[in-house]
This record gives sequence, structure tokens and C-alpha cells, in this order.
Amino acid sequence: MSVIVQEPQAEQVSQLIYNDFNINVATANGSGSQTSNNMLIRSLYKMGIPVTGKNLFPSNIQGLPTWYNIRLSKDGYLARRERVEIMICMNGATVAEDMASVEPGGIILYDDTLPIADHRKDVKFYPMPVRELVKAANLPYNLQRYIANMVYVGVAAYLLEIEMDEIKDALAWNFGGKTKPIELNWGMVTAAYDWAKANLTNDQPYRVRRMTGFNEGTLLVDGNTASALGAIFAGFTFAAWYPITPSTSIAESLADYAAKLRRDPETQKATYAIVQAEDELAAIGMVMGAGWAGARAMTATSGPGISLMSEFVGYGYFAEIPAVIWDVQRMGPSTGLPTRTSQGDLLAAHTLGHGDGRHPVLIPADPTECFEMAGTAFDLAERLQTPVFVLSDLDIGMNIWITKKFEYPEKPLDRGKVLSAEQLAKFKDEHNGQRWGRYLDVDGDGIPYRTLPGTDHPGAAYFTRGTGHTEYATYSERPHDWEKNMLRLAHKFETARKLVPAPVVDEVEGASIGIISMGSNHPAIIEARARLREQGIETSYLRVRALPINDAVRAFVEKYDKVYIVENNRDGQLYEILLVDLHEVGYKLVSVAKCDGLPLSARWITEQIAK
Amino acid sequence: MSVIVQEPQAEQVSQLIYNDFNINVATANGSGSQTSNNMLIRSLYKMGIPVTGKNLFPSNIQGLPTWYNIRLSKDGYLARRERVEIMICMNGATVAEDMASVEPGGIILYDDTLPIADHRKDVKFYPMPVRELVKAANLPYNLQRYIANMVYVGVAAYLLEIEMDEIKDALAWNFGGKTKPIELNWGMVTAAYDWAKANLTNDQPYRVRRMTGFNEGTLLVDGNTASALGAIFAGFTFAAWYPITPSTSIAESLADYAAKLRRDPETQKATYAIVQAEDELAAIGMVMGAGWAGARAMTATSGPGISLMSEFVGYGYFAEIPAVIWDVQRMGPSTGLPTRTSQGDLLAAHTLGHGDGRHPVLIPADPTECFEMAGTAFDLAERLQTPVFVLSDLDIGMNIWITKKFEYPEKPLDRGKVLSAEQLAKFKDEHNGQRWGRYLDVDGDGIPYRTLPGTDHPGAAYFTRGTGHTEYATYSERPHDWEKNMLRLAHKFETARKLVPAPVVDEVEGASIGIISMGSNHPAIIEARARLREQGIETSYLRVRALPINDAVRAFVEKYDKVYIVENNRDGQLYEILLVDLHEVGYKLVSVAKCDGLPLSARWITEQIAK
Amino acid sequence: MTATPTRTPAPRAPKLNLIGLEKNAYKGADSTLCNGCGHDSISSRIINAAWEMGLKQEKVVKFSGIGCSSKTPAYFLGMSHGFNSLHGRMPSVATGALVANRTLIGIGVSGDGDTASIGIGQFKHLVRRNVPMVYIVENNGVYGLTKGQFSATADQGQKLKYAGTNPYMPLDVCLEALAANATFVARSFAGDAKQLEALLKAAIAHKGLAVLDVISPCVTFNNHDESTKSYAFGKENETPLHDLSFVPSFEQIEIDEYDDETEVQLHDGSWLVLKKLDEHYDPTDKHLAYRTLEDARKQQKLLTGIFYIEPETPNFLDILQMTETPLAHLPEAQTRPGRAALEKLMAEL
Amino acid sequence: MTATPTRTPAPRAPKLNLIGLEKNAYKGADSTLCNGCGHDSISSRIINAAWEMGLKQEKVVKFSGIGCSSKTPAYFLGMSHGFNSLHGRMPSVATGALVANRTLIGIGVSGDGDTASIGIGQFKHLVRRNVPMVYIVENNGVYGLTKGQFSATADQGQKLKYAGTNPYMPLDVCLEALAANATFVARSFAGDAKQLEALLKAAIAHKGLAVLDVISPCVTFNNHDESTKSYAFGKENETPLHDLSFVPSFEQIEIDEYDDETEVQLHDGSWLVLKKLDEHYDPTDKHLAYRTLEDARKQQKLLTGIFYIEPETPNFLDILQMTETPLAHLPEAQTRPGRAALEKLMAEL
Ligand SMILES: Cc1ncc(C[n+]2csc(CCOP(=O)(O)OP(=O)(O)O)c2C)c(N)n1
Ligand SMILES: Cc1ncc(C[n+]2csc(CCOP(=O)(O)OP(=O)(O)O)c2C)c(N)n1
Ligand code: SF4
Ligand code: SF4
Ligand SMILES: [Mg+2]
Ligand SMILES: [Mg+2]
Repeated sequence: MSVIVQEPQAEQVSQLIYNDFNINVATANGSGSQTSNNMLIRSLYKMGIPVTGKNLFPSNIQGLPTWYNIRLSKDGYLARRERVEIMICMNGATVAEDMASVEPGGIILYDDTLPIADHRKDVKFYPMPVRELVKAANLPYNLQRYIANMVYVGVAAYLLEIEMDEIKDALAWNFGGKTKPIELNWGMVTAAYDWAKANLTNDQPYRVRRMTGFNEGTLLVDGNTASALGAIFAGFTFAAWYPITPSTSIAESLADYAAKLRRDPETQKATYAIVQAEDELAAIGMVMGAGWAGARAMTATSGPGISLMSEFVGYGYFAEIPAVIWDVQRMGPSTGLPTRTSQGDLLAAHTLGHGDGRHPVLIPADPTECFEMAGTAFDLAERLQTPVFVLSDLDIGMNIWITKKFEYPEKPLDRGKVLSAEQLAKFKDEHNGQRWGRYLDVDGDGIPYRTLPGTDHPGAAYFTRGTGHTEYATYSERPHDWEKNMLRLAHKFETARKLVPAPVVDEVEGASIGIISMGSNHPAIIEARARLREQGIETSYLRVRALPINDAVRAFVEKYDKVYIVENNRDGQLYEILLVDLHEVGYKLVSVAKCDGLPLSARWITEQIAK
Repeated sequence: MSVIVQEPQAEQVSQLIYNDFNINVATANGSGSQTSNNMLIRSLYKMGIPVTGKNLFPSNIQGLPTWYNIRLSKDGYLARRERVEIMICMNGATVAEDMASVEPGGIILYDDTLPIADHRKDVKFYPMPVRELVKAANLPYNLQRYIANMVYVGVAAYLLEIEMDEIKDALAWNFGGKTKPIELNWGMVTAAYDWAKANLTNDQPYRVRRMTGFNEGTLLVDGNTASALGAIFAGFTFAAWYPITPSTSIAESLADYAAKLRRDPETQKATYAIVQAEDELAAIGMVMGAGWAGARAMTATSGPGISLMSEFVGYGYFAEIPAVIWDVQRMGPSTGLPTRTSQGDLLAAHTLGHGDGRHPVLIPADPTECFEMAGTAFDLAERLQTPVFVLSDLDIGMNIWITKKFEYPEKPLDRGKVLSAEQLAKFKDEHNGQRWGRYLDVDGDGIPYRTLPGTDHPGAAYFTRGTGHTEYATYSERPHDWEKNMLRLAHKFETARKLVPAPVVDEVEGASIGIISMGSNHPAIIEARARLREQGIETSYLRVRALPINDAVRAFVEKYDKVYIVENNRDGQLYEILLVDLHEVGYKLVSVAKCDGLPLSARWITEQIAK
Repeated sequence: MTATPTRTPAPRAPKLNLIGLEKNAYKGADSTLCNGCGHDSISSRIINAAWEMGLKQEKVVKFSGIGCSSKTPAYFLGMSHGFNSLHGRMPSVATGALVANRTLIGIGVSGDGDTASIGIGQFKHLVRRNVPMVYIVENNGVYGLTKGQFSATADQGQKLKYAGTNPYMPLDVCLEALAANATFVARSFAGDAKQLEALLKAAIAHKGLAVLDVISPCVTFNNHDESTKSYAFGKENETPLHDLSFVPSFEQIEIDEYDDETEVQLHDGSWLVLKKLDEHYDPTDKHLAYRTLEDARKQQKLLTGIFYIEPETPNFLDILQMTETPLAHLPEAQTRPGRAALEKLMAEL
Repeated sequence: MTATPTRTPAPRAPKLNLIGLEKNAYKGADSTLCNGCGHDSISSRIINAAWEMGLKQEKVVKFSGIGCSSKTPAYFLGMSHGFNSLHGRMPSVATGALVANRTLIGIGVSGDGDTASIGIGQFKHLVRRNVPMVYIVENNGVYGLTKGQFSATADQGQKLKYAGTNPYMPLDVCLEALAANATFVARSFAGDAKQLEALLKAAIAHKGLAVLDVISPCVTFNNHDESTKSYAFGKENETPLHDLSFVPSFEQIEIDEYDDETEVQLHDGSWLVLKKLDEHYDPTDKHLAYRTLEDARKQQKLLTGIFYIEPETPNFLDILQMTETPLAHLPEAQTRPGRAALEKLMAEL
């Protein structure tokens, strides 16, 4: 068994650093390190420490390098942070660069069978006798590879002083109380802890300690789970999907939770249907059919999927069919980087399809908003009778976030303007003698009334089509009919402007600079604003939560000398969209866009604005 | 046989109107009136008269109302004109509204079996004994319906004084010299002419007469034929397509002409391949495969087709594959109005696909530019290694236009940066020791070199993919590799900016107003400018011929107080695209957009600008 | 089979059907197809079949893709909702709608281009899921609406005015359905009113997806006598596998069994009676179906009748195990779990 | 058949092949698939077959869609161009490329999701066109790359950890090919090196499209013993139709004819020799192929071998009647008509 011998003697630990550093765990994909990393995060979270985890994994099933970044921030900054103080090296393929990446003064825990290329003098090395500990534990052969990862949990627990009880609780939670795996894993954690205690001198500065004030009233959850739960509590009844990273877990969570929460209490039959389609063209087609027939219908996909959905989304816009489309964005264009995050689908989603047309887009910033917007999206889709996009991304969707507890939705479902047979019979009386027309705007909001197939009234039927039609849904090629209908759709879009979630604004007295951003950039913006303030730059901040934007955005831009539009794509898509709506004040807008597959960091944003 | 008895006696013909009026022929779809209309236009054209024909036909094969609008304009204004002086009524389904639509002072020729709802006093009525004349002609039964339409040709020829020899020549041309149909049709024309001469008093003011000065050096041809010819003279070698109105005739003409012009003189084998694919997804996939393998590959489609091509076009952008995509625009969104024109696909084509990315778009304004841009598009696609769109529309594509003769392309084909085995062997020597990398920018223009499959060199192969890659085409998920590659693609787009066709500018001294427009709006803009000048409003005019725009557009906008962006869509798509590029001067731009399925009229444009 | 089908001589056609409607009430808008188009005949057959079966139109939904054929749902059952979708994509739309409301009776109309060219993928998966609906392919071997190009069902060697000669072997809609595990596979001819109506009724009564490939001449682009999709060819060469009749469940009177007849009882209690013609054809023998269809394709023979049937295989709705109430009608109380459920969930996260 | 195939006892594997290359030269980049993945075995078989046939890699093009399987072209024949296209869309890309350069030898690799789910439409049409290439489906009955959902080839009743139980009957890749008029339809097993190599060679030698459905276990998501796509199942239950060997055209020595053998001569002069096992199977009998495949699907039997072959049917390149020079290499003089042609044309307009 190896002990710490090789590493250079570092200076004494002058000052301990509590709850404020970055751990990076380097493993290979498919090696089961996910459980270990979750145990670390969960126990830190339960200790009250603000913590965030970002999984940087390859588009591969097994064997390629994977990094898991755990940031602790006593101040509550939970964006991706570039610098790493604690490196845990479990993967020979990347060990050299991993060790090189640590900040001076940092520490390196490593599987002691790995080679060390360069004995840096400015960091501390802690070898871990993984192989020996696994051997000693006498594990079932098929589990060895996975449980080996508990070694670093134990060693880290010792060095950082993570509460072992919390690790134990986390394991119990993770394995749903199943004794056998809990014992095996816990055994390995304690063995490693004990080994570390016996063999390591804890002369490094990083420590954790229980704290309060941040994690109260929160959950630790990934966005896709939240999205699925949101859909369930928003009364979804139909989902069709096709597997694609990083959206797959929305559909899979939906299936898991719905099986438990959405059965008829008497018959145990399902109050929903989930269909794995043969592709995205079929998935959206099914959603169109279901939404048209009266289901609350949704799909979840990612970039390539929305490309394939173009024609149907244009149909939905024109034929006015409610549909909710989750686009959990990954890096595009094309197949791109399937396991990396981006905000590159904004423009495509907003304008999807040939010909004229715009679609409402909701942009959640964290799992809580995923939960809420799942409901908002259905309400809007049914109210507006149009496809509504929700643009999440891999960072929100697949990483776990500390996020506000979900509030039970108080508002009843908005099922929109649907006429029952009885309402249809009374329609004329209730609308100044105006006969019902499927595409007739009687309320002045651009939104007509619809009937569902099966409505037991001889006048309920109409013929839905993607071709020109009159207000009474009869075929028409007359220029006037076409134009009138399209102008009504434009007017309906103005109605949407008033209904979509308003931006969230945080204005600072005396600031001359504004920042506009969206979605998962939120934590990085918060942190960047704090850094800018340290540099004497006060900023106000508006977070766009939906397209089309409303007047608040214009009002915000008008107030500031310069407004930075921060986004995670190459082309500055939000910037371009805002330019069109706000062109009179366009000269104030500055695009701050970057896209390399990683969530934006506060450091980079700060540099862009301060420069 | 009926003679003119019923119609009210109109005032004497005080003044004759030569070569300056609008004829509208109302028939039913599939009744064969197309030949008659073509005969009218062709003979007028051959008489030297500026003339234009706009076919307003339904999305139907047989039986629904169709109008054919023939405008004569001695001043050479060839836009759609709203007012009709001469109505030819052959369709009972629309006869009432057709008769009502004529300008006061106009004339109505009608099949005398049709009912006349309202005996307007302000127009002249000329009944035509179609049934009797057909009966007398003793035609083969199956041809009666078609040849019946020659009656109005004969009557119109008499009334308007069209030269009968030109009609005869037109028939000979139309039937490729085949005696039998020429005789049958000519017989009917003359019979009708003779009848008219014997029975009608030509007391109406409209006349044609031979003129010179306009039609010299021109052709009478539709845009789709021109596009196909352009592709043939640009050395296309591969086309894959799926039938869709109004693009179908590009592929069909391509097949017809290629069969004649593109056979190996020795073997009579084809020097090209045209494949009717099973759908548009397959058509663009084939084009991608063929372009990648070194063919000059193209497809032709319309809106729904480009929606379906989204994913592949994004692939082509990212994997850098040359492809030419003709989008002959019809009215969208969705299935829309398949037989009506629009400029609604501009934004979709320019930004097609999820994730970041922009595609060059060429915008021809007439058949001559269709011919030219067919070549430009191939050259650009191969030079830039990217999908290039050509946005024609139904108005250009399917209507016949008087257009400048095609010039034989002098420039050799630009096949772009393709390395042969020999060039590859010398690459390092010729590029400062730099080894060839498929995605390596050695020239600083963002455009790398490619090799074709089959290249006989052991180092020629590379792996093409839609996922992240290094400059050497190896798989990579590294943030830096991704970003570098995407920034190179952005830089390549800047190179495109310099290579695409420049706008055409017509500046008028002292004008304070600018007009920017594109494509088939051109004739209407010319006319609108003349009308505005009559009202004392001088305008300068810039016609965008491609995206991305170049500096000339900015320079133009900077010069004028107000610049109207005139386009045939609802959302003002060109306006929005320009706003992004020119946002500092965005306050000058005014969107003038309309979209009802018809080509824009000068009258409407004039009103928008003068108001 | 335990019970036997029963028939009384059909009474003279009554003016009103079972639910008291005249046949006219089953019409739709006026057709805008070419005079004599096969598709219009099929629409008439649908009107007839629906009227005779006493279908309540409010319970019917019509689906289609794009093409001349796909326009026809506007021309029949005017009191039924219709969804004229996208080219080749009717199957997915129908799937979604029929899952959303399981009480609806689905009738889909497609073309050979719509189904066999662009739409073959969705078609295969619709068949595989056994979505309960009638799927009619109005098969004319050309793209009518885009003016006469070959579709994927055009015969090899066929010549068309503009499109030239077709070099490819056709895809056979029935074979494709069979390979994808279809439970009802039939072919008919637009000119054979009696057979087509019987098949339509059986298809409506069928528990799962019923594929009806109906040869439907395009008089404008593909009706010359040599075409296997022409009226002339059909009239001369149609070879029925059996003489078909349909006995609805509401006409249950015992009669004798005949030697030369096979009866297939459908899920709703109705019967399809197949009277032997030349040879006995057993529509429950899948191998026979493959062989018969493949031979017919090769020999360009127009065989009609029901090639294959599985009356009891679970359909898509059975598989999904949903509540009886249509999803579209579930009240909020049943679709939104309670407050406690959310609290519990969050506690478990 | 006029000639008979001939064989000498195979010489000991030489270090260099016909064109003087070591086997190593046929490798590609290192695989990033899971250890033990069936797909990697197939890559090895391709490397072997290509090496033994002496293929010039510069003349080969590799195509794929998206999936674990579709990644593999990066792992073999590193000196060949490759086109890793979009999910389900390899057929169209391959069609375009092979038409653009008719001298190329096309090898496509797809997955069961890639071919039978999203890609079934393009697959059917590729088959119908008889595009000359090898089309390998690495069939594991799941979506590997997206972590274990059912594909359209999963067995009915199959259970998977995350995906539950599959309620649908599978689409059978070979049946689908057959129904679409395929000219070469075979199935093999990633664990049967000898048979697979023989089939690969025959597929490469085949004049038209050769469909090879290869059962290829996904060790991570679908390798439990009950799965018909597992190693264990394959090893125990693989039932070859015949004992296959391939005699390339360059090994032409006369030998005796055996009673228990059938020989099929391929277009390039090579031979596929089928040695009878239990029963005689005639791979030119299409009816037999349907029956055999349908029974195997129903009974979940893993039958391997060549189900159907038409060695001489014209392929897509024959149909297109292009010049011999690849389109990609035609000089401008041949692709741009002369000035006079344009003048003449304009005069005729
Ligand atoms: C995506 C798309 N591509 C092409 C078209 C053009 N299109 C309309 S109908 C049709 C073919 C219809 O053929 P078929 O299904 O056989 O119907 P038919 O008209 O013969 O009844 C095509 C290609 C379209 N509407 N949408
Ligand atoms: C348009 C699109 N949809 C979904 C995906 C996600 N995706 C990647 S691979 C795959 C399935 C692959 O399954 P299969 O073809 O069986 O290959 P395997 O991984 O099993 O070898 C899916 C759905 C994608 N890349 N593109
Ligand atoms: S074109 Fe053919 S299919 Fe279309 S309506 Fe006319 S006859 Fe029918
Ligand atoms: S997940 Fe399955 S198919 Fe993919 S590499 Fe691993 S074993 Fe192979
Ligand atoms: Mg058809
Ligand atoms: Mg698979």
C-alpha cells in the first residue's frame, strides 16, 4: 500500500478555505462515477452548502474521458467556474492534462496506479490505493468497477471533512433504501476514509462545514425531471417523442412519474398516453393530431429534432393547433456536440418553418422554471392554439441544480377557446348573431374558437388544412381571404406578447449599463454582476423569459447607455431578435456571445463587459 | 348565331388606345386555354409590343376558375396591373364577378352561352358564338374543348387588330411544325376572326400595332426553363428532386434539355444523372452525397421542401458540402397556396437548420438572372463548399417574361478548392510545410481544401461528419476545437459576402428617398418609381441580389433619409435581415410588405411610399 | 368459429338509415377533382357504406395527406371533422388523434405517392402499431396533383406522357402492409362498387388497422388502356379472390352454412362472408398472402379481395391501456395530481 | 449456370494480400465502443474481408447514419473516404455519391434504429433502386447510443431495463428488403466470423444492393440471455441455412461439383457456394424466402445465411445510363454545351 511519499513538502496550511472551491473529478464514461459524484454533491447540499455539479461527458457509452465539476460557493455562486482547486484523477487517458489544470495551491487526489507526468511543486498530491482497497473489500466481480469510485468519496470526505452521516444518508436515498448496495458502497467509503485517516496528513487548506441560509426551501434536481413533473402537474395527457440527447430524460421521467401519479384510482388505467415514435417527424405529427383532438400534447427533442419538425410546426402555426415542444438544446449546428450545451436554437425555434410565421418561445433559467413553464406552455398553446416552444438546454436539463421548491399550481388549467356542443348551440346568441366560424375572430384578440372532433352537434365539424381558408374553414385561394387570415395570425401573435411570461428585471440605482440574458446563463450573470460591482461597475439586469418580448424590454433598454446581450451561441441570436424589435435603440445593444459547448462562466462575461 | 344586340350602345370611339391595356382571360383549369393565351402573348411579343402574362391558376387539375392576365404596355411596364380593360369570359362559374371587374370604358368578350347578370352600361359586350363555331368546325371530339379556346383568339385578333400572320407563326412554333394540330387550331382562329369581322362592329378603342425599341435582344421565356438551361450551361452533373409546384418544371425542363444537350457525342450516354427521389429529405441527401463526391449537384423545390431539408442543409453548412438548392417560392406558411407567388422563404432559407449558421441566398429578378445565377450558384457552392440557395418564385418561375437574351457564360466553371492526388502530394511543399487538413484554413479566407472520394493517394481520405472535428477531420469535443471551427465558418461567410452577386443600384440625383427590393418585384418597382416621379417624388433604387449583403447596401442606406424595403411577404423578412446588418441606420428603414398571393402591383407600392 | 353468420334477403334500400338519415346527409362539399376521377367513385362508396352502416358522422374523423386523393375527405361525410395533413404524414396525425379520443372512428385517405413514396416510413409504423382505423390508398400509380410523375407503385416498364418509362419495380402497398404485420390487408378497384363497399364496411368494423389498396384510375394522367391502373384494364382484368359480402352485427338472423363460403367474424360481431370463386383462398394464411401478392405484382395481375386478416390481434389502444374516458375529455381532477402528491415527491427528491 | 466454381485448399494466410498490403493497413481509428460490442466484431470482419479480397481502399467509400453502429466506419478502412451522415438518411447520401462516381465501391453501416425506425423509408427506396452497395444493418434490437430504448426490430414481449416490455411485433429487415424487391438478402451473426466474412465478400461482389442484417449484440443494453439479440442466444440458437463460402473471381481453378452444394455465380465472376445443411434451401426462390423469414420472425428463430439473391438484375447505375467516366471527373468540355447550342436554343424559344 502506498503512502504519501513522492510529493514535495508544501508550506504549512496557513489558512483554511471553507466552502469555496472547485472539485473536478476525471473518470471514464460508463465507469459508474456518476453515483459517487452525486453522493458528494448531495451530502454537501445537505450540509447546507451551495453547490453545483456540471457533468462534462462525451457522446459515447463507455470508456471516453468524462469530467464532473463540483463547485462549492459559500456566497451562492453556482455558475460553471473555470478554475479547479481539487482534482480527482481516476482516468489515465487524461491524467497528465488533468494534473496540469489545477490552480497553484490546489490538491490532486489520484488513483495511485496512474502515472504522474510532471511533479508540480505548487500543488499537493494525494495518491489513493484504489486497487488495494477494492481488493480488500472483496466485492462481487461485476460491481468492482463501479464501487471503486467510492474510494475517492471516502478520501475526499476525510480531507475536506464532509460529514460521513450525510454520505450515508445520500447512499440510502440513492439506492432507495436497498440494504445490499448501500452496504457495499458504504463499506468502500468508510474503508477509504479510514485508510486516509491512517495514512494521510491533512495539510491542505480546503474544508467544508455545515452552513445555513441558502439551501433552505430548495430542491436538488435536474431540469428534465422538473420539466416532466411540471407536465404531469399541468395535466399533460399525450406525449410522443423520439430519443435524443439531452432531451430523452424528459420523456423517460414523464413515463416513470406518470405511471405512479397518473392512473385512474379505480381502474388503474392510465390517464395519459406516451408514445415512442419512429422519428421526430412522426412525434410532432402525433402531437398535432392529439392536440387537435383535444389532448394536452407535447414532445421533447433537441436541435436535429426541431429541424425535422419544421414542416409540421409551420402547419400547426397556420392551422392553429396547440402543441408544446420542449427543445433541450445541445450544441449545433447539425449533429454537433450531442452532450454539450448551447443556446443555439433560439432563432430556429422562433421562426421554424418556411413562409411567414413566428412561434412563442419560453426560456426557463432553472429547474423550478422548467416545472412552472411546463404548465405555462400548455396553457399558452391551448389558449393561443399554436405550437409553443420551451427552450431548455443540456446544462439545465441534465445537470442537477439547487433550485426553489416547486409551488403547487394554483391556477386551473387553461384549456382555451373550445366549444362544447352546448356552447356551439348557443354561440350565435352569445355573439351578436355571429355564426361560429373556426377561423373567425369574434373576440378581437385574433384567437378563434375551435370544436373538437367527436363533438355531438351537426354543425361542429370543420376541415383542418394547411392550405388557404376562409373564416369558416372552407378552402379559399382568394387573395383577400389569405391576407386577412394571415393578418389575424399576426394579431394573435401580438396577443401572445401580452400572455407570455414577463422578463425578470433587477435594476440598480445609478447603473448606466444593462445586461440582458436568458436561460441557464442566469447564475453566471449573477456572479459576473458581483464581480463587476467589485470593479466599480454597477449593472442592471433583465432576464428574457419568453419571445415575443414585451414592452418591459424596450423600457429597460431605453434606460441604459449600453446594454449587453449575453448568450451562449455564436451568432448572437437573441441580440438579433432584439435588434429587430428594438431597432430604434439598436445602437445601444452590444452582442456578447460565445459558444464552445460549456456553460458561460462569470469570468468570461465579466471580461467582455469590463473591457 | 348570335350577334351583338343586347349590349347598350356605348359612345363613339373618340380615341384609340394602342398597346396599353390589360386583358384578362377567365377560363376553367384544364380546359386548354393556356395554348390560346400563349398564342396571344407570343404574337403580341413578335409584333414588338412589351407584354406580360400572369397566370392565376388554382391548385387543381381541372374545372376550377383560372385567370390569365395579359398586360400590354407600350412604355415597357411589365408588372402585374390591377385594372382590366378587356375581359374575356369563358367560365360560367365566375362570369358575374369577371364582368363586374372591368374598368368603365372597357370591353367584355364572352361565350354567348354564359349568363349575363348585370348589363353594365359603362362597358361594351361582345358575345362569341363559341358553341356554334366549334360545331361548324367539325373537330375531333376529344379536341373540341381545347380548340374552342381559339375562338377568343380569333375574335380578339379582329377587335384588337393583332396580326394574323403572327398568330399563325405562333401556332406553328407551339406545335413544333406538326401540320394537323396547326391546321385545326388555325382553322378555328380564322373562323372566329371571320365571324367577328362579319358580325361585330369594332366600336371599341383598344388596338395593338407593331412597334420597335423594346423586344429587341430579348427572349420570351419562363424562369424555370431559364433556370434549367442555366444549370445545363453551368455544367450541372447531378440533380435530385421531388415534384412540387411551382418548382417541378425546373426538373422537368432539366430532363428535357439535358437529354438533348448533354449526351456523350460518341456513346450517346448521359453526362449527368437526374433522380426523382421519394421525397425532399432524400432529394437533398442525394445532393449532399453527390456534391461531396464531386458532382455539381442541385435540387429544386418549394417551401414545404425546404422545411424538410432543414436538417441536411445544416449538415451541409457544418460538414462543408457544396449544394445548390432552388426554392421556387410559393405562398406559405405550410401547404399555403401552392399556385400563388410569394417571397416568404427568405428568412427560412437564409437561416435554415437548428443551431448557428447562415447560408448564401441568390435572388434572381427575371429569367435571365435565373439563367445566370444557376451558374453563379454552382460556382459559389463549390468555391465556398456550402449549400447555396437560389430564391426564385412562382411569378418568375412559371410565368413567361420578356427577358434579356442569355449570354454564353465566358468564365470557366469554378470547381473550388479540390485537391487531386498530385496536388495533395505537393501540398506541404506549396503551403509552407503545412500538412493538408480537411478543415484547415491555409489561405486565410476560411475555405479549406477538400479531396474527393476515389482520389488515388493514401492520405486523401477523411471522415465527413456532422459532429465536432479538428482541422484534420478527426472527432473532437474539445471546446476550443469547436469554437475555432465555428469561427472559421463565420469567417468563410464573410468571404461569401465578397463573392455573391452585388446589388444593382440606380441612383437619382437629388432623390431623398431610397427603395430597396428584390427578385420579381423589379418590374413593379420600376413602374412605381415612374409614378412617384410623376407625383414629384424622386427615388433611388437598390435591388438586393444576394444575401449576405455587401457594403454597397449600407452606403446606399446612408445616403437617403428614408429607405423603403419592398417585399412580397407578411413579416418584412428582408427588412428584418437588413435591420440586423444595418442597425446603426435602422431608423431609416421602412418596411413595405404585403402578401396575398399576387405579384406586387406598382399601384400598391406607389401608395405605400407616397402616403 | 362458434357462431355462423346469418342473412335475410336485403330489404329494398330504405330512404332513411338506422339512425334516421338520408344518404344525402353523408355527402361533403362538391368535388373539385377531374370528371371521372376514380377517387370520386371511392368517395361515393364511402358515403354509401357509412350510410348503410348508420355511422354517426360526429363520431367519425377523416384524415388525409396531400394529393388529389387526399383532398377527397372534404367531399364525403360533411358532418365529420377532417384533418388534411401534410404530404406523407397522415399516419402520425391519425395516431395522435385516435389516441386522444379513443371513441372516434378513423377513416384515412391517402394516395400512392403519399403512402408509398414520401410516406412509406410512417405507413409502416402505423401498420406495426395496429392503430384502429381504415387506411385507404387511392392508388393510381401517378402523382395526380403534381401532374403525372411516376409514384412508387407504378408498374415497371410503364410509359407516361411526360415522365417517360418507369424502370423500377413497384412497391406493393399490400405486401408492405403484410411485412409490417398488418391485421387487415385488402385490395379493390374503384370500378367495383359492390366489393369495395363490402370491404369498406368490414374495414370499419375491424378492430385494428385495415389497409385498403384501391386501384383508382387517374383519368387525366394515367388512364390509357395499357396502364394497369386504368379503368379499361381494371374492368377487363380485375380478378376477385372471392365474392365478398359484409353482414353487420345488427343483422343477426341464423341461416344455413354454405360449403363454398368462408366466414370471418370481426371483433364487433359482424361477419365478412367470402364466397369461393375459382380456387379457395384462405385469408388467414399469411404465407399464402405473400405468395399471392408477390405473384400478382410480378405478373401485373389485378387481384382483389381480402388477402389477409387477423380479427382479434390487440390494437394500439389495447396496448396503451388508457382509461375508457377519452384523454381529450378527462377533467382536471383526473389529470392534475393533488397537492399532497407534489409535496411527497419533493420530499423524495 | 454454365461454369462451375473451383477451389484449391486455401493457402496459409499470407502476410500481404493481392495488392501487397498487410492486414493492419485496413484498420481505422481506435474504436470508442463498449468493450465486447458486437459492432466491433463486424468491423473486424469487414477489415478481414477487404484485406483478403485485396480491395483498394482508395476506391471504397463508407457510409453511415447515426448510432453506435454508424460510428464504426471510422474504425475500419482508414484509407477510404467516409460519410457519417444523418440519422436514418444514409441511403440517400450513398445514392448521390455512388451516382456521382460510379467507380466507387460503397459500404454502408447502419443500425436497427437507423434503418428500421427513422430510416425505413429511405431504406425501402434504396432497395427499390438497387443502388450497388453493401448495406449492413448492425442489428441489436435497441438504440445503443441513446441508452437502451426499443428499436423497431425488438422482439415482441422483450423486456429491457429502462424501456419496459415491447408490445409490438418487430419489423424484419430482411422481409422489408424482400418486399421492396431486393436482389441480395442475407442475415448473419456478429459471432459467426466465417459466415459473415463469406457474406461480406459476396455482398461486395454483388452487382446491386446487398442487404446484410447482422445480429450484433449490445453488451451494455441488450445482452441478457433471453434476448434474441444477445451473444448467448446467438451462440446457442444460430441456425444457418447452409454452409457458405465465397470463391473470388481471381481463384479460378476447376474442381468437382458436389451434390450437396449449390453455386451462385455473381456478376463479377466470383462464386457463392452454399453447402446444404439440414434441408436444401434455394436462395433464388422468393416465395421460399418470404415463408422462411416470416416463420423465423414468428418463432423468434435466428436463421442465418442468404435468403434471396438475383445476381443479374440491373442496378441503379445501369438504369441511369450514364457515361463511363464518373460524373465527378467529367471535364468542362463535356458538361458545358457549346456557344452554338445556346444560340440555337434561344432561337427556338
Ligand atoms: C413536402 C411536399 N412535397 C411535395 C408536395 C407536392 N405534392 C402534392 S401532391 C403530391 C403527390 C400526390 O400523389 P398521390 O399521393 O399519388 O396522390 P394523387 O394526386 O395521385 O391522388 C406531391 C408530390 C407537397 N405538397 N409537399
Ligand atoms: C434526428 C435525430 N434524432 C435522434 C437522434 C438521436 N439518436 C442518435 S443514435 C440513435 C439511435 C441509434 O440506434 P441504432 O441505429 O439501433 O444504433 P445503435 O446505437 O444501436 O448501434 C438516436 C435515436 C439523432 N442523432 N438524430
Ligand atoms: S389529376 Fe388524376 S387523380 Fe387528380 S383529380 Fe384528375 S383524374 Fe383524379
Ligand atoms: S451501447 Fe451497445 S451498441 Fe453502443 S457501443 Fe455499447 S455495446 Fe455497442
Ligand atoms: Mg397517385
Ligand atoms: Mg441498435
